[in-house]
Amino acid sequence: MSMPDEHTVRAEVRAWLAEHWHPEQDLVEWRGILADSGWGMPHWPRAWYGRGLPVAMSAVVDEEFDAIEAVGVARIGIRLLAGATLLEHGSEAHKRRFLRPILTGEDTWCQLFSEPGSGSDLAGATTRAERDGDDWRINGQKVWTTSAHHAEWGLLLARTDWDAPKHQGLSCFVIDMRQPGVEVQPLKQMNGYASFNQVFFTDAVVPAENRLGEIGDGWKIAMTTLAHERRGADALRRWGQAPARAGRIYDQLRAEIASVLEPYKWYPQRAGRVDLALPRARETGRIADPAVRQELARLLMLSSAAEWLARRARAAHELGRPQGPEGSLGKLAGSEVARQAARVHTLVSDAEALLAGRDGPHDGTIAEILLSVPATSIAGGTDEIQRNIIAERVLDLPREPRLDGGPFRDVPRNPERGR
Amino acid sequence: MSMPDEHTVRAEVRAWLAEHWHPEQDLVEWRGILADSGWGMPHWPRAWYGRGLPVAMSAVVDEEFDAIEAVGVARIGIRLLAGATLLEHGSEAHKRRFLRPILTGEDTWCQLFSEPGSGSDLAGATTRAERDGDDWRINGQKVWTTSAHHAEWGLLLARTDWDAPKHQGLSCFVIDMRQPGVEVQPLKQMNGYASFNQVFFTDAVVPAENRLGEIGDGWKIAMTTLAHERRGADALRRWGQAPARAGRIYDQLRAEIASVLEPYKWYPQRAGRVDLALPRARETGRIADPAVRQELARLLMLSSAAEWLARRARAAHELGRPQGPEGSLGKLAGSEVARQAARVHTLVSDAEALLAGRDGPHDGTIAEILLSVPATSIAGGTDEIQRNIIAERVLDLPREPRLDGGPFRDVPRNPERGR
Amino acid sequence: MRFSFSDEQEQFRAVVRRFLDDHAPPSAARACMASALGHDEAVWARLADDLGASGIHLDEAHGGQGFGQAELGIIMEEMGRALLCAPYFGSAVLAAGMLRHGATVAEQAELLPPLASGARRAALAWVEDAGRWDAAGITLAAGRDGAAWRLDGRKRFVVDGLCADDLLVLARVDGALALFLVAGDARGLARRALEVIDPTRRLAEVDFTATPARRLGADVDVDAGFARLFDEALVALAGETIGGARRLHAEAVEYARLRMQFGRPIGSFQAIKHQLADRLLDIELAAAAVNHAAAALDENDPAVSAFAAQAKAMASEAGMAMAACAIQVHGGIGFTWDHDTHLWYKRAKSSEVLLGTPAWHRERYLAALEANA
Amino acid sequence: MRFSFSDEQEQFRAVVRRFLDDHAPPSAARACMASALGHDEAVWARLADDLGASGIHLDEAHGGQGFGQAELGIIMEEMGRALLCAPYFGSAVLAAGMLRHGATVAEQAELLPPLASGARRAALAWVEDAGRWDAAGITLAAGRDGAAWRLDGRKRFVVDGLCADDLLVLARVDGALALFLVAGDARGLARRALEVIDPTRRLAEVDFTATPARRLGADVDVDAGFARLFDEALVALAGETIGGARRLHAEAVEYARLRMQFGRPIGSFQAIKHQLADRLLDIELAAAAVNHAAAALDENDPAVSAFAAQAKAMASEAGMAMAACAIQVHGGIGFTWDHDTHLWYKRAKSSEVLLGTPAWHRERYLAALEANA
Repeated sequence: MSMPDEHTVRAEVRAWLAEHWHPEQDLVEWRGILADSGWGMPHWPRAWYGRGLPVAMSAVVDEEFDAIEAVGVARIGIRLLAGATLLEHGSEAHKRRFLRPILTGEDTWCQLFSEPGSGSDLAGATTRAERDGDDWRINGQKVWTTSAHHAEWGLLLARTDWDAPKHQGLSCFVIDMRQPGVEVQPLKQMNGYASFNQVFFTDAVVPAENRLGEIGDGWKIAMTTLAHERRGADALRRWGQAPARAGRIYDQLRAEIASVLEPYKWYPQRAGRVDLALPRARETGRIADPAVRQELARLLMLSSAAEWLARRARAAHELGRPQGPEGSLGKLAGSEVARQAARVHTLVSDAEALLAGRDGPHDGTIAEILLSVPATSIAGGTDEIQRNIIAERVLDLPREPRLDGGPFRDVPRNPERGR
Repeated sequence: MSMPDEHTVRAEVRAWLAEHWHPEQDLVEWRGILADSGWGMPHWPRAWYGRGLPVAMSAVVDEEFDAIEAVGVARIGIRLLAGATLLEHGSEAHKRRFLRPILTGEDTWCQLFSEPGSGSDLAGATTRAERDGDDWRINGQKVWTTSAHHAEWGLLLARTDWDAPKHQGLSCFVIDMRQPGVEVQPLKQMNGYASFNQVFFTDAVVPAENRLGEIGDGWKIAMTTLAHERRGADALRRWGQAPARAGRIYDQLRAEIASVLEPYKWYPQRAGRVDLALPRARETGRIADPAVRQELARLLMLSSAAEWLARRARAAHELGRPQGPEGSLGKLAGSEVARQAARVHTLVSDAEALLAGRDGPHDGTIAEILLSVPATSIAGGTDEIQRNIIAERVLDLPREPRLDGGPFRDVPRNPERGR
Repeated sequence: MRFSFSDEQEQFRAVVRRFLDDHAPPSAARACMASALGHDEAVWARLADDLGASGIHLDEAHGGQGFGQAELGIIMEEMGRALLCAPYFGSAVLAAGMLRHGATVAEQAELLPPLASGARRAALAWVEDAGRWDAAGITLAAGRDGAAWRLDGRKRFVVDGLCADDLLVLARVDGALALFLVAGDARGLARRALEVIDPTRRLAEVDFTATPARRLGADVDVDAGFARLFDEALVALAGETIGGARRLHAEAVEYARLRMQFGRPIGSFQAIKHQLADRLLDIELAAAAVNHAAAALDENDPAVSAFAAQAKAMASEAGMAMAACAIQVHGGIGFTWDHDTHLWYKRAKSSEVLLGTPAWHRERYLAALEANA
Repeated sequence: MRFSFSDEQEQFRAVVRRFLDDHAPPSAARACMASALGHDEAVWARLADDLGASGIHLDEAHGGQGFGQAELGIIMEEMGRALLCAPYFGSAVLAAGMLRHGATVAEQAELLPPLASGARRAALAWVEDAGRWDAAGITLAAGRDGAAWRLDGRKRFVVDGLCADDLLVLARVDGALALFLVAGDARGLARRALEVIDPTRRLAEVDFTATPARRLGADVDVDAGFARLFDEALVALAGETIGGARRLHAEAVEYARLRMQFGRPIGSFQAIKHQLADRLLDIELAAAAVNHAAAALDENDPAVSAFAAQAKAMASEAGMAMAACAIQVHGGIGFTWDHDTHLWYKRAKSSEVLLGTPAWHRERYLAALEANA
């Protein structure tokens, strides 16, 4: 099958939009039409709500949507990570059942991978899935789960074989979050926000048909999800805003975005709000202090260079070249930027850095920065793990001796927690 | 045996000095008298050139020597490390043969521990000592050997058993450096100085009686030497200067000190010459630059705090308390001070930092600092090794998994070098 | 110059630590954070009764114990370790210290005993809207009503200012610093709690509107007195910071020993053990600077202002680095509200800024060195 | 704005690298260091003949290749990687660049071709005794002998100034910058080699005593021209530094893979692997800044001075950090004369200072940002 050229694709999508798009229709209804047409996820296969186009062509389609501010399928939050995972590893039945409500935004999903005992060491999960007739019984605890409190479905990583080596004893399941054996509790952060949840499983049930892939495939499947997650920041930036236009569908979209983004509202503070540094240094007059200027210059240099490095990675990707070290370095650069931003905000705010809330500088935003930045070097993989990845996968330095081989049952690990 | 009190000791040494000391005698002759009297090393046992006094009482004796500027036994350089090691691990015959000429300064010694293949991992030495009738045949290469080119004797760590575990297959020897199988080559540093030597052994001979301790005791014995070495910096500061007085013995002492200290003459530059920082910042006018002031203040704070930390360690030691973490931290602090000093000297010298020799600032001293400081965090144990020691021995954090157990023959190691 | 603590001082430290372990566990700090007052009056009372803490450094004639900055430093360090919530720094260190150096002998005899006994609490108000910590930031000019004095204006960042029975206020009279006493219930006095980043240390904003004030220390050089008090406060706060940093360090080490990842305790990874070694070095260097500055205060060393600035700068940086490291070593859990690490993190952050940032003190340090050379 | 190199640029890089691998191994650098001239004339000639290196960025009309700062950056990076000893930076970048921006069209047509072909070499003398790198440091006032110009005074830190056939000199005429050409054999010209920390890059001190000089660019804004040249030189030098840093990084990684201690390659210890990861990040960030600044030069971005300062500051810091790390990873052997690491260390150190320290450029960067905002 030969690939259509950009011109043809543009013409087709434009014609289709001209026929179907209008801003007064219902969001879910429109997305249903969109999903069925394949224009919502044009790089997905034709059989599953796509048109089998190359990824690069998706950008072309997006441009046409943007040009008339047409609303796309639901693309932010965990749900699309689940969608991509199901597309790759799900059965026919899974895809039929789950993909469409993901794209229409009807179903909310959450990701149930991390555990209190396995943070950096995700494969050390000890939540257990045990056979119970045709079902699986789930017992254990997950943590750092965004949106678990309003999710219909969860993508669950659980241990099915304690005698297999660590990475081989895990399986992946789709779990119904609205059942008695699943309890969701918000987890409050030191900055006062409760963006995440803890999820407790007590004899929760997963029917046999909701296992994803083969038994023991859990690690491989989770890696697919995480690979998509790493690109998630781009999606958030790209799709995290609704056009400032009137229309029923825009109102619905704004409500959806507000709900999905709620847990992320302190993320800009976590990243250090570099944008505020120079304006505030001017406002406060601290820009006249040469010591402040040195630190401010360091921050702005570091942050712009990190942005250029990321763009270089994207440019290389778009040219179809293998991704260089830039991708793996971005996370580490982000930690450095956030730390330096906190330093600068402290210097610039001076005594005012003691204050928070309405008394605090920039209506409390500076205080939020100072209390959020420490999460940057932990969330999504600690700095230490990033350095290991860079050293081992980019620089090809020898791995450390592993002490967690053999049957997982015998691997030294943290005590499992009771409720 | 009851310990004499300070008053008694003072009176005794004063009387003895009054009788024997005069500055026109020959240095070696005087030290012979001194060694035989026991007043040269008062805390050594009476049987071996000492008086069996407690260490604290040595300070009292030193004060009496200082008061009249009487010359002591030879205490700087490697020789006294060898002396202390022989005193602890040598046989009667060794002590009789070697100790006295060490104290009189007649014999010069060097330490033959480090190898090109075993830097941080001293116990990985592969210089081999093999039985040859009643003798031992030595083959291999040592490095970082101070004063090897004019040493009479060397304290050698060599492998005698390749089937024993790493630390247990080593033995210690006293080797005659003036023999055909020993070749000494100077090792030039990046700063232009050649303070160290490489020593090559090709079927060099050690007679059976010159083995120190038992076969396999080498590591334990080397540790004794290194423990004394760690206190060596104090000795250098204390005994590295002769009184500026006339007298035959002072002339001889000055010559000896100059010879022993020759390899160490760039050590102050290696440590960063903190003393020059503030004066030069004033001279150059760079002290007016607030960014320079910040870095200068950091340096002076760090360096004075490191000095107070070291004094605290000494004060605790003198009070007989167990040494706190201060001792182990000093080396790491020294690296930090040296690095920051290099930063400050660069900032203060600005364009002049490009210049060396007669064109260079402070007659080339600044250039020497900039080219010597990198050695600080390596020589005498790298920063990385220091952090391991602090973490494991001071903080009691768990050790890393060891991969060098079992017969040394099978331990992965660097290829041995030919000539 | 002394370089280590005496046995008596170490015993005193053990007594203070035992008291605080018993009376000020982290759960108590959380309760105080959530309370209106911000501290526990019962613990405050016992602090005075059992330990004589508030008067440790005050003259015996004024109901104090007659010790020096070293012993005050031990108390501050232990309070920082325990994260005690109490108006100790505001009342015993800042206000009582200002009376010692800025009031007449008679006024001290009158006003210090109730502070030494903890029966009353005072707070020192000197910083204004510009947020400058040194004397140059004090611009409020005291006004006169005949023989009486009155104050008009605003003071901010008043440590423990809301629960204080009396306020000591620094203002200007004919350009020079002057010290005033304002009763907590004086007319024209309005106090309000500032929203703070560190809920374990309360700060107030105080407005004066024709507020009657009693002038103290008429024949005293209040400028010099404030300079001395400021050095003492820097060293005391630095000591508190060291105490918190040592606690966080010990807890991070303990966690690193127990927490397993990849089949090993995380403390067996160099990435963790080397950070902890580096942080120990920071802390020990800063502690050496704090001890040195305390000794310099006790011995009236002329270079004391340089040493005090050094102590504050080094302790603040070591404290913040340790707080960040503690969260990092604990991983995600260290960033949660229910885990105690953030309580010390917030204190470290507020102590970094309170009385001036490390950068400002580096500048002051160098200026003091130059002035002294 | 472009964010990655084109395939053609990557091919060009490969050609340059192959040439330098063949003609400028470290042993050649050592030979040049020890030689009187400081470089190898045969390599210099082939650099021009085989690669057209000296004219890469010059107009085709002047015998150049008509490429931009990006391609010049590739050459500089590869020269930094190889540690080529040659008067390239002094002649092709500084002197030829100054002619491009400070001479008239006719003068360029006369003077640039022999520089583009490498047949002649020029050097740019602008820094004076104060060691200031920017125009503010240029105080030497040109004198007049009737219609003729003469120079009296001293210039220092003249890069490749001893082997130059001609000197370009920046001086002041009526307060404004003016450009002068001085023949290498002019009377009253005295040149001497400065003793330098980095023997792979020669610097000269030049004394003028009533030295006849030809004024160039009479109708050109030399102040603006020098500003532009300075930005170009910063970016070129930063590129060179990146090249050296990348080489040292690759060698340290290789050594860490092979060197065994404690039964393991040292590269398997986090203490080593994490430093190497951090240094890679520094280098990649700095390289991104250098590429961005080169593109900004090629596109005449108005903010180019900020970007050039950023490139220099970041590359200098990344370069020094990498040089120190390279020695550290190699351990004692890395500090020896016979090991090559110190050659790059010295270059990194001299490049940190040449054209201004990172701290100075941070200040310039912020000033440029403010001016541009």
